[in-house]
Formats: sequence, structure tokens, C-alpha cells
Amino acid sequence: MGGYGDVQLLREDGKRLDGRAVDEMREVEIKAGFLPAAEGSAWVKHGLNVAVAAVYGPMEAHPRKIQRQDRAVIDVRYNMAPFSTSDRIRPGFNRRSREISKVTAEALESVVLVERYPRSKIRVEIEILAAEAGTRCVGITAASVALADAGIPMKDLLVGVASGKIDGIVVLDLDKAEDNYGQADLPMGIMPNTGEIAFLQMDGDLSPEEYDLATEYNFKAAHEIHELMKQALLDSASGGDV
Amino acid sequence: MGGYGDVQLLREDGKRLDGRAVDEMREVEIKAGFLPAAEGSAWVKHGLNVAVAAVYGPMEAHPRKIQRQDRAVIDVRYNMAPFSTSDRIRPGFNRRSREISKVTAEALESVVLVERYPRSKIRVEIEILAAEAGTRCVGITAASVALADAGIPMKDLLVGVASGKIDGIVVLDLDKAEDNYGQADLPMGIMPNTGEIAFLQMDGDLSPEEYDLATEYNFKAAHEIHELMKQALLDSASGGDV
Amino acid sequence: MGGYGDVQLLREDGKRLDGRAVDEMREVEIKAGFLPAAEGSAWVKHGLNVAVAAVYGPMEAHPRKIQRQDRAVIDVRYNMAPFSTSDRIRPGFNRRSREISKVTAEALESVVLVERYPRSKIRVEIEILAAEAGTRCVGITAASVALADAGIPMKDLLVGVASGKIDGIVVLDLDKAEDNYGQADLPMGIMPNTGEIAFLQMDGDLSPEEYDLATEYNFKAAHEIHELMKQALLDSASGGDV
Amino acid sequence: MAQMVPQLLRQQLAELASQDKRFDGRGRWDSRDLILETDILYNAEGSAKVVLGDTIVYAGVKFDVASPYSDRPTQGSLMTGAELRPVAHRKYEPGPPSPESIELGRVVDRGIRESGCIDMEALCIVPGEKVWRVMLDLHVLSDRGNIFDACATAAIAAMRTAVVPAERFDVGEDFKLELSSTPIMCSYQRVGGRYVYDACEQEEIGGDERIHITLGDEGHLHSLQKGLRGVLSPAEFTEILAQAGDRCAELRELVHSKEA
Amino acid sequence: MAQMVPQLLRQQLAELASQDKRFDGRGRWDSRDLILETDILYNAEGSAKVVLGDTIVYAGVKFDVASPYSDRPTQGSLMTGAELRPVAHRKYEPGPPSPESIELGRVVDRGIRESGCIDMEALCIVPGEKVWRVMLDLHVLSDRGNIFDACATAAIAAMRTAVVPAERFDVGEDFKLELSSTPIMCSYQRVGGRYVYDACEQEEIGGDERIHITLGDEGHLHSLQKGLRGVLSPAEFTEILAQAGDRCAELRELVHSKEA
Amino acid sequence: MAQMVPQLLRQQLAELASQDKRFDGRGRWDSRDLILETDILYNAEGSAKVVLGDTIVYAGVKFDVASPYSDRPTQGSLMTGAELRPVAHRKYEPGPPSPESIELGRVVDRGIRESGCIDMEALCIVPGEKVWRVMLDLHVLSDRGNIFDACATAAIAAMRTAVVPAERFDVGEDFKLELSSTPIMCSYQRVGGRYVYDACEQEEIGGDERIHITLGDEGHLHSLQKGLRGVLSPAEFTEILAQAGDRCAELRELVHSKEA
Repeated sequence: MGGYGDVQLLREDGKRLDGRAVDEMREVEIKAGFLPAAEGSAWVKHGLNVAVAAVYGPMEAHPRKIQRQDRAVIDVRYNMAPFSTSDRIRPGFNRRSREISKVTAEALESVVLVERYPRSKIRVEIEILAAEAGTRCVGITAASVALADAGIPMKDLLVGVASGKIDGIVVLDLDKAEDNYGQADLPMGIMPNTGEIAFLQMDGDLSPEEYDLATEYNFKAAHEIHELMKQALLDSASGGDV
Repeated sequence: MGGYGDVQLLREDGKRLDGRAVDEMREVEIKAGFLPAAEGSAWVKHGLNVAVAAVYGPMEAHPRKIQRQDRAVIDVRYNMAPFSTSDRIRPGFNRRSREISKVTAEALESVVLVERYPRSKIRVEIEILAAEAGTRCVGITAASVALADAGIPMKDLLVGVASGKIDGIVVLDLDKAEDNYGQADLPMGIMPNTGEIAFLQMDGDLSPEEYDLATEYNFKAAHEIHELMKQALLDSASGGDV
Repeated sequence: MGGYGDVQLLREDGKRLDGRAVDEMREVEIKAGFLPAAEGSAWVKHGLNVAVAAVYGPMEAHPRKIQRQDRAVIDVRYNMAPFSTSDRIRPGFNRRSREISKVTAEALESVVLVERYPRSKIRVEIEILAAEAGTRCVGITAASVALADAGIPMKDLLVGVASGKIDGIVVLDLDKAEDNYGQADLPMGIMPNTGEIAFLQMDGDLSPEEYDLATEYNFKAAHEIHELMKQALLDSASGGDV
Repeated sequence: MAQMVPQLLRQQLAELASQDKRFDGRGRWDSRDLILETDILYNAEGSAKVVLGDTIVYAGVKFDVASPYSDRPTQGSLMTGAELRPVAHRKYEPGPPSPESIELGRVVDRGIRESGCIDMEALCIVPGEKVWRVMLDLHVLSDRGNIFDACATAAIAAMRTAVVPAERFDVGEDFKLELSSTPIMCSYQRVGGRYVYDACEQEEIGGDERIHITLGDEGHLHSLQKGLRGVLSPAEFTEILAQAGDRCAELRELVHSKEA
Repeated sequence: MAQMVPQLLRQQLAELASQDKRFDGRGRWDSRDLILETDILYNAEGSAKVVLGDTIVYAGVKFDVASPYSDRPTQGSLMTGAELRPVAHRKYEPGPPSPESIELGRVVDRGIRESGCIDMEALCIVPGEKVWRVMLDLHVLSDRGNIFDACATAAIAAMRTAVVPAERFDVGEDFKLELSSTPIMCSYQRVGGRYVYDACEQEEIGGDERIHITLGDEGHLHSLQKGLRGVLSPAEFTEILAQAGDRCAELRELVHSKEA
Repeated sequence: MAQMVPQLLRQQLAELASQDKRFDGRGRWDSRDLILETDILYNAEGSAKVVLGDTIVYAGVKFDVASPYSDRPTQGSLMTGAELRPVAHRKYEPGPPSPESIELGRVVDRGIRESGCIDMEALCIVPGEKVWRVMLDLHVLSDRGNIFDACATAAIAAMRTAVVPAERFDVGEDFKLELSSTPIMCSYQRVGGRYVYDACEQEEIGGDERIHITLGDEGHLHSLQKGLRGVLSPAEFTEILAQAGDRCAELRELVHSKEA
């Protein structure tokens, strides 16, 4: 979070620079079943972000030491393509992508019925092809759809959403400029049916009251995206072409 | 390939800067059985290039996942010694040496009777001690002799040779300057007895007709080197000292 | 060893810059059983050096290929904390720490009764928290106490000590300045009861006679430190708090 | 088989929770004893040791002179590293940084960085050319639970007592690294179905998800992180956030008391 | 056991070949459908997507400002990376670049570089000091055979539609990356004993060696590569080279049609 | 099982030792034949090959121009690398440098460096800006025992015949690298309970600890290293030190004889 204050992000009419209201999210487009070689897959465009997810498995977990007797482990790789950002990213994992992969895997393990697949592994590959703030959330959404597309049973579809703070005001779904010059970011992975949170990070500065409002915005957006996810899965099941 | 054109590589008498004719190769010297610790080995001097190859195996292929039920795998490491080039090379594999190792291994797997050793591995170590253009070909020649010296059965001895183009003319066996300032390089691994090609790369600019002439030169040179290889193996078998 | 000669390290009264006599070592303080999570541990302050050692095992040696049929292997990691030196050290092994780890492990394998634990592994972790010359010796002392604290049987307690040469004079236990500007360093791992040497390195310039005197100093110091080691183990056994 | 034992432990922890008890007898929001020492390591420009029950960690601060980032020519920088080295527990193996150690370092880093307590402009030496880089390293020596809070406490204490070694780098006189506030982390783990503060090793083994909250002087949130498998409700978060407010204030006072 | 299945597949492919048929019904020199899109990725300065049957790849071009090599002070440079990441197929594992991915990147790179289509002098900003570095990255998302041709086609299309972002780097106005020609790769694999064009996944599993040919606008060879186990005769090469001439011309036209 | 064979070998070696014999018939302090050649590699600025029995090693010296260390602005530097690559023996595996290869490189390096034979000041080009960096690489091609002495001998011979390629770097005329002395390493291993010089492969497999001694022209010690499991007494060290004095003098003469 920059919090510079020398860039004004809210217009005089209370709208944001791209014309959105404070509680309005960017446009979201979702396709299920995008990658023929994968067992389940999804393509999500969220604003200018593009994320693709592929699912392989359940398969035998190896090396043996990662096996769990009583459940499947989920192996997530969150990866930004070298050309996905303004400055090219060197291929290979970095500390940021390893941390996101870890907490995303733990979030997905909280919603997938992992007890059904003891000693096995489910591979979830998240590839960010274009990044414009909020990629970890877009990746979570894509991963959920890909898991459902692969027929893996889940308690609920997990939806990735974020709110933040710009010019001291809580807003939903920060874009690139808002992320660079805003004062807080609160990404969440929300289970819309149960109302629970499976993914939670935050940085910047939020009072407890601001946190509550940002959470409220996140839940609202999660329900909207949830509808799109379900529709994409329906379209895919009915043979909608990609 | 540089293709600069500002360096003249052919003399007025049609000879090359070192006095060779266009279809004349550099001097080649070969010894088999050079390294006491190896099961088969060879030393090849080709122009100013010096390559050494050692063979170990057949041995059990591990890790298990590289095993093939129906044949041996050949594990090649092509490596340039740090002091083999004008600028010191950092030890350890780089992208170039990994690619050369891969295609060299595949070429050798095409001539060795790998079906005789299911589930096993043959290690071929190629070390370039001095480099003066054409090292991958010299390495292939050395590896073949080392395999034969180790008693590994082969369909044919594989010979590494290259032709190229300088000042717009096809020539055999580029040296360092010709490689730097020439317009094309066509390295091949040739089986002189069967007339087949097991190794093939090329870069630069060749018309189909030029390709044919370069190939013709390569086959001619392969037969010449083949004689030296056979002689080295004979000398070694008859107890010729190293 | 710098050996510059432009820094005077001995005062006119024959004492060293910190007031020590030539055969006087820095102050040493030892605690056994310092780390609750380890099976054996020690904390050693030697001058301004601080080293901590932890012992885990004996445990099954894996991967299998490191196993020895007839004895345990000792796996030592000597590591300098990033903040232990004047310039921060990048985390992860470097060539120096790998070499020290290797020869320290071999020294400890010479004193531990490794034959009692065939096919097993004993992990010894040496962490240097503050470095002021002589850390490999302090690490050896700490590792010995930690092994004893873990109840691992040994022929003798191994003591790490060093002598060196400054301004052409042999002295015991170089400090930082003496190490930087002196002419030789002779670190040893000594078994005080048997009078044998299990660890030996040296660099700089020593005549055979100087070597003998430095060795004599080392043995003297080893006996002094040995007493402190035994006392620390007694204190720990009698429930002395840390 | 190794996974069966945690299962029994989970049952035991659930039973204890149903009686509002904990494994080691503490109350739900109680901490183990926390001992903080500062300025204890030769060669570190700031250092602290935290003993939290049987957990022991060190934090050390070093500085060097670096080029600023081109988009922030007048700002110094902070780099935080954490190592979960094999010294700290039988379970840690040597090798490249694990996801666990990366998470630890990044969560501690964000709590400090995002609170804005470091005046990065004050770390500029020559604009566009030379700035101070603060290098904070966390070193866990004994892991018996809740290394996050132990590390975060050691980190802020080491930072608040650090001295910038300008003389050694020939760029003026040494000066104290000034921090404008004292962000404090408190971590809560679900054990036996409910959240507890400062989980011990057994509670970690038999517990579920973990929430790390970093609060600033005014009680604002500066960093949140959920780790491990499990989900929480907004109401549960509200409960632990209230607890964190009190505990952070206590720890902040302890940190201040160790500043010379 | 995993190696037995390919054996059966090999028999089946040999039988099909004896009837001049292919696994998926195509003729020997036929391609699967190839769909090319360009300029499709935010943040990439040039981008293309190729769908070749069930194979999907992306190529992206980025630029940065670098120092020239000391022996070529007035020339920019090209760097090509290829990733065969686990997203693309169950068979790909995470880890450092495999020999397969290195070969892919290097063969695509050589085809473009050796054709001489990039005017490296035009990428000089300040001689001896600053030049443009072109960074071409190939990203395979779904591998169902012949990723080499899919990547090479995406690569040249992305390059030919790339814009050098000079404004963002404060070195003048943005300008189109000019390519003087359009090198195209065609790959042939021995399947059932004879060469076919554009092998699908099953043909790759049950096939032998593979020949990659890159031809320039005039039909000259710019790059050759033989991969995998197997040998070929000069006459066989002559046959596929003739086929490649025709197919490269078709693909060249497709690439040109996607330039705005 | 693989560990049983050494056990039998150890018994055999102990028996031989009790009769004052060695595995290959040599006397206790005898060396195998040592053949030294210098200036044998195109592209290396100094090179040497040592054949010691069936052990074969090469050493090569390269130079480049680097910035000096800030605390030694007028001094060049030496960097020594050693590779125990899989070419040299069935037992060596590919991968990052092993502890064995690191030890080899560092022990050879220390012997040369600590003798003070290199005038680092003579390697200064522009104080504080440019100095020569000497890069010595040891390459073991066939390991049949005692690679330390083979490498150390090749190293000093390559160094003493090296020419600094100043012309290629445009910093004046080529000049010989001047070494003021000739440090020589001799290695002793405990075999069958007593020390022998120049252990062969079988003696290494069935032997114990190993002592590496580097002596300068005046017989002073410049480097010591004990490797492998085992202990020694001060008296034993005195015995091998005396032997080393004689052998080092012989080898020094051999090295000098190969200087053009």
C-alpha cells in the first residue's frame, strides 16, 4: 500500500477514476473447461486481469512424506506469466508467489471434501496471464471453478474478492492505480453459502469499523461473482463451446 | 552465426585463411582408452578443440522414473571446462549445454543397441577441455569411441561433423573465425555405414541447394574421421599406450 | 591471514592489545541444555563469539545412500546467522560453511561412539549468533557439550581451540584484530584425555618450531575449557536453570 | 501412522475445549511467560531475544548502503528474512526456504512496513544514489509453538533499539533508527473448535487455522493473515480482534520498557 | 507397465501408416485447425494465442533497457524463454527448466534470430550504453501435441505486432518493432515409420524422432533441429523440406493477416 | 553390503601394514609415478596436466578484469574452483558442488594464497577501479587416489607458467604472472594404522584420516587440513612433517623444470 496521498483517486462526484461507485466491482467474465489437456479448468477475466486454472487429480501423493492418511492434500502453484506485468517477471517461484500458493492451498483444502481422497494429491495450477491488481483473488475464483469442472466435491464454491481504502474511503475491488496509491487492501476467499471466510489477508491501515465495511462489500461482491461461476459451470456442462 | 560480411574469410586463391580448401577439414587425432577410472574413454583433438569422453555402465537406472522397460537410457553430460574458452565459463550446466546434452543423448540412443539393456542406464560424460568451434561434433565423435572402448554394442560408429557457409560459399568444418563471421553452420551426427543421420542441427542461412552441398561435405568428412576412430580402437585393443 | 605488518598487535610490555598475555585465552562461558526443543544443546560464549548447538537423534539415516552398515553418520550444519558478522551474511550455505561443516562432522565422528548406532544419523546444528574470530572452534566446543547433553556416548569431549602468530610471535586464541592482521592461525579440535587431535586446519606461515609452540598453547587451553564444559554439564544435570 | 496421533490429540483438545480448559492449564486468552531482552548480540546493530515458554527466537538488524528503487529515489528500504533452520526442531529440514519460513518472514515484514512506522525518507543518504537498507533477520532457535508472535515481538524490539552505523560506512554520524510507532502482532489458533491465544506446540499439532493480527498504536489493523486449513466466521473474527487490542497494548508496553 | 501401452500404440500407428492413415483421420501432411489471435494480453507489448487442435499456447513480448554486449555496442538483443509448466499437462512437473523446455525455447529463438529478421541496430538507444532488449516468452497452457509449431507461430505473430514502449522508459516515442521477414517453423515426426506433419499427442507418444524446420520468406533454411531417438536419411529430409516450403507459406500468410 | 567389502579391505591393509608393505608394492613414503606437463590447453592462459599413477587432473588459469574489494583497492584476487565431475569416477554424481569438491578447491587455494607467493599488488591495473582476477580451475578426469596432491601440483605449475592476457583486455602488454615462491602440497593417509604417502584408490577406500600439508620454499607450513574420520597424535604429525619436507623439495624441482 502506498498511501502517498498525492494522487487523488476519488472524483468530486464521489465516483472513482474509472467511473465506478465505491461499492461497485470491475466487470467479471468466467469460462469453465477452457484447457483440453486438464481434468478441470477455468478462465477468468476480472477487470483487465486474466487468470487460468487447471486441475489434475486426485492422484497418488508423492513423495510419500507429503501424504496424509485421512485426506487429500492440495498442491497449488500460483504463477505469474513473465509477460503478465508491466516489468517482465523472471520465471520461477519467488517469495510472493510461494506465500500466495501456500495460503491459497490451505483455503482450498478448507472447502474441498478432502476426506474423500485419503493419501492422494490434487494439483491446482493457477496461471496469471495479465495482472491489474487483485490477481490472488482472481486466481482463487478460477481455481474453484476448475475444481468444480473437474468434478471434485466441495462444501461451497470459494470466491476471491477484495476491498480496500482510497483517499480514506473504503471501496470495493481496487484496480491498479487504487492498489498503488491506496491505503489498504483486504483480500478474502468467501464461501457464499455458509458465509464463512477461508482466505484472509490484509495490509495497510484499517480501523475496526473500516474493516467491517470492507468485509461487507466483499460479501456482497462474492454473491455476485458466485452467480457468474455457477452460470459458467452450467454453460460448460451443457456443452457450451470455449 | 554472425554474417557480418566485414571480415573476409576466403582468400583470393579460393583457400581459407588457414590455407584449407573449402572441402578440407581440420586435423583430427584420436585416442581410445585415455582415462583409467572409466569403463570406456576417448580423447579427441580436432583442430584446436580437445574433448574427452568417459563411459560408465550399463548400470541400474535410478531414479526409477527414468527407467525404460524395453531399453537402456543414455545419460549424456556435455560440459565445457571453465578454462576451455576465451572468457572463463562458470561451472555448472547452462541452457546451451543442457540442450546439447539432450540431443546428443538422443542421437547416441539411436545408434547404441539399447534394447539389450532394459531398465538400465549408460552414463556418457563429455568434457571439452579446449574449444575452437565445433565442440558438439567433437564431443559426439569422442563419445562414440568411448562407447566402443567400453564394449557397448552399436549399429554403427556415430561421427560428429559440421559444414557451414562463409563469404557465401559452403565450406567444410568451420574454425573459430569462420564460425564467428560466417553465415551458416550445419552440425551432423552421421552413421557412415548406413548413411543415416542421427544428429542434426543448423542455424544461419542456407538455400536448399547449399544444404545439399554442405551435407555432401559432411558425409565425406565422416568417412575420413571414421577411419581414424577405427584405428584408435584397434590401437587401444592391441595395447597401444596412452 | 593478512600479515600486513602495518598494524602493531603486541604492546611494548609484551601484552596484546586487549591486555592478554601471549598464552592467555579469552573468557569462556558455557551452558548446557539451552534449547528446549532439542534433544541436547549448548550455548557457548567465547570472547565476543556466541555459538549455540543443538543435537537431534540418533534417528534413521535417510536417504538410504548416506547410511553406513557399521556406524552412525554425523550430519553437521555450521551456520552463521545473517546478523552475526559486521557485513550481513546472506542466508544459506556458502563454500566456507560447507567445508567447516564437513571437517567438523568428521572430527565429531572420530570421538562419538558411532559404532553403537549402525544405520543411523545424528544431527548436529551449530549456529553462530555473533562472530569475533575463531567461530569454528567455538562451534566444536558447543557441539561436544550438546552431544553430551543429549546423552550420546563419546570417547572424550572434543574441545575447539586455536593459536596463531601476530607480529611474528606465537599467541593463543586470536581475537578479531589479531585474526585480520596476524600471520597464522592454527585451529584444532583436541581430546584432552587422550591427547589426540581430531580436528586440524592451519593457514598462514609457521615454522615447524612455531607450529610446536602453537600446539602446546592449544593443548593448555583445551584443558582449561574442558573443565568449563564438564562443569556446565554437571550444572545442567543438577537442574541448573538456563 | 504418524497422522493417527494428531487424531487422538485432536479429541483430547476438543474435550478440554468443551470444559473451557487448555492443554497446559492456561485460560483461553492467556499467554505463556514472555521474556524480552534487547541489544544482546555483538555485530548486530539492533538485536532482541524472546523466550516465550519453551520457544526461543532472536531478531537481528543490520544495515547497508544501497541504490534506491528508481520509482522511490529518496526512500530507504526494509528487507525481512526468516529462517526455520533445523536447529529449531526435529521437524525442520535443511534446504531452500520453506513456504512456512517465507510466510513467517513476510507476515512479520508486512506488520511493520504497513504500519508506516519507518520513515523511509529519513533513510535517504543521497537522493537517487544512496539510501540505507534495513535488513531484519529472524532466527528461530527453539520452536515449541507460536513462533510468529515471538518473532514479531523480537523484530519490533530489535528495530526500535537499532542504531544506523553511518560512521562505519563513512556517511556521517551514527544515529538511532527512529520508529514512529510500535506495531504488535497477536496470533490466534482454532483449537478444539474455538480460538485460543498463543498456541503451544501440542495445540498447533492438534489445531486448525491460525489468524495473525498486527495492530498499531491506535488499534488500527495493519496486517492480517489466515494460515492453515480451516474457516472462520466474521463474528469469530470480531471476537479475537477485541482480544488482540488488549494484548497488543500490553506487549507494546513491554517493548517500550526495553528501550534504553 | 507404463511403457507397455506405448508399445501397443506403436503397433496401431504402424498399421494405420501401412494404410496411409492417421490416428485422428488426417492426411499425412494435414494440420489440425490452427486459430491465431494477436494483441490479447494487457501488459504484454506484443502477444498472441495459438489454438492448434487441443493444444493452446500464448506468446508474450516485453522490452527493457539494458547495456549492450561489449562486442556489439550498437545492437539490441533478443532473449527467448519457454516454460513447460505443470498447468499444461499431467506429465509436467514443477522444478527448474527441463531439457525439453530449454530445447523448445532455444529452437524457436534460433529460427527467429538466425533469419536475421530483427534489425538489432534499430534497437540501439545510445551506442555502447543503452539498447532495447526484446524478451519473448512462450507459455504452453494445454499440450496435446506439436507445441513447437504452436509456439513458433505464436512467437512470430507476437513479435510482428509488438510495440516498443519507449515512452514508459522515457526514451522517445513508442514505435512498432519492425521485422523484415517472417520465419515460420514446421515440425515433422516419424510415426509408424514415415514422417507426418503436426503430430497429435498420441502420435507423439507412439512416434520416433522429430524434425523442426524453420524457413524464411525465400524458402531458405534458418534453423534445423532433430529431437528424440531415431535416425533419418538424406532422402527423407528432402521430402519433408519440400512439404515444409508449402506449409510455411500458408502459415506466413495467416500471421500477416493478423497484423492490424 | 557395499560397506562389507571395505571391511575386508581394511583387514588386508592392516595385515600388509604389519609387514611394512603396501597394496601396490610401494614403500611407505613412496609416490606413484608423477608426470607433469605444462602449457597444454588452447584458451587457458596457464595450464598443466598431472598423471599420478592412474589419476589424471588438469589445471587451467584464466584472468579477467574486476573491481577490487573496497578494503583492498590496490590488490588483485585469486579464485579457485574444483570440480569432481562424473567423468572422473563412477562414484561421482552430477549436481551442485559436493563438500568433497569444495574442500579440495579450498585446501589447494589456501596453500597457494597463504604462502604469499602471489604479489597481489602487481595485479592492480587502476587502484580502486580495476584489478586482475586470477581464476584457477581444477578439473579431475580420472580419480584413482590422491587427487589433492595431483591437483595442487598441477595448480602451482599452471600458475607459474601463466601469462596475463593484458592485450586482449586492452590494458597494456601481456606479462608473465610472477610467483615469488612455489608452495607444494603433500598428503598422508592413515592406512592399516600408520600413515603412508600418496594413497592409491584402494588405500583410500580402506583407510582413515588424511592430512594435507603445504610447505613453502623455506619449509614453513602454509596450510594444514585434516580430512575424514580419525585422530592423530602430535608425534605422528611430527613424523609426516619431516617426510613432507623432503618430498615437497623434490616436487618443487619438478615444477621448476617445467617452466619454459
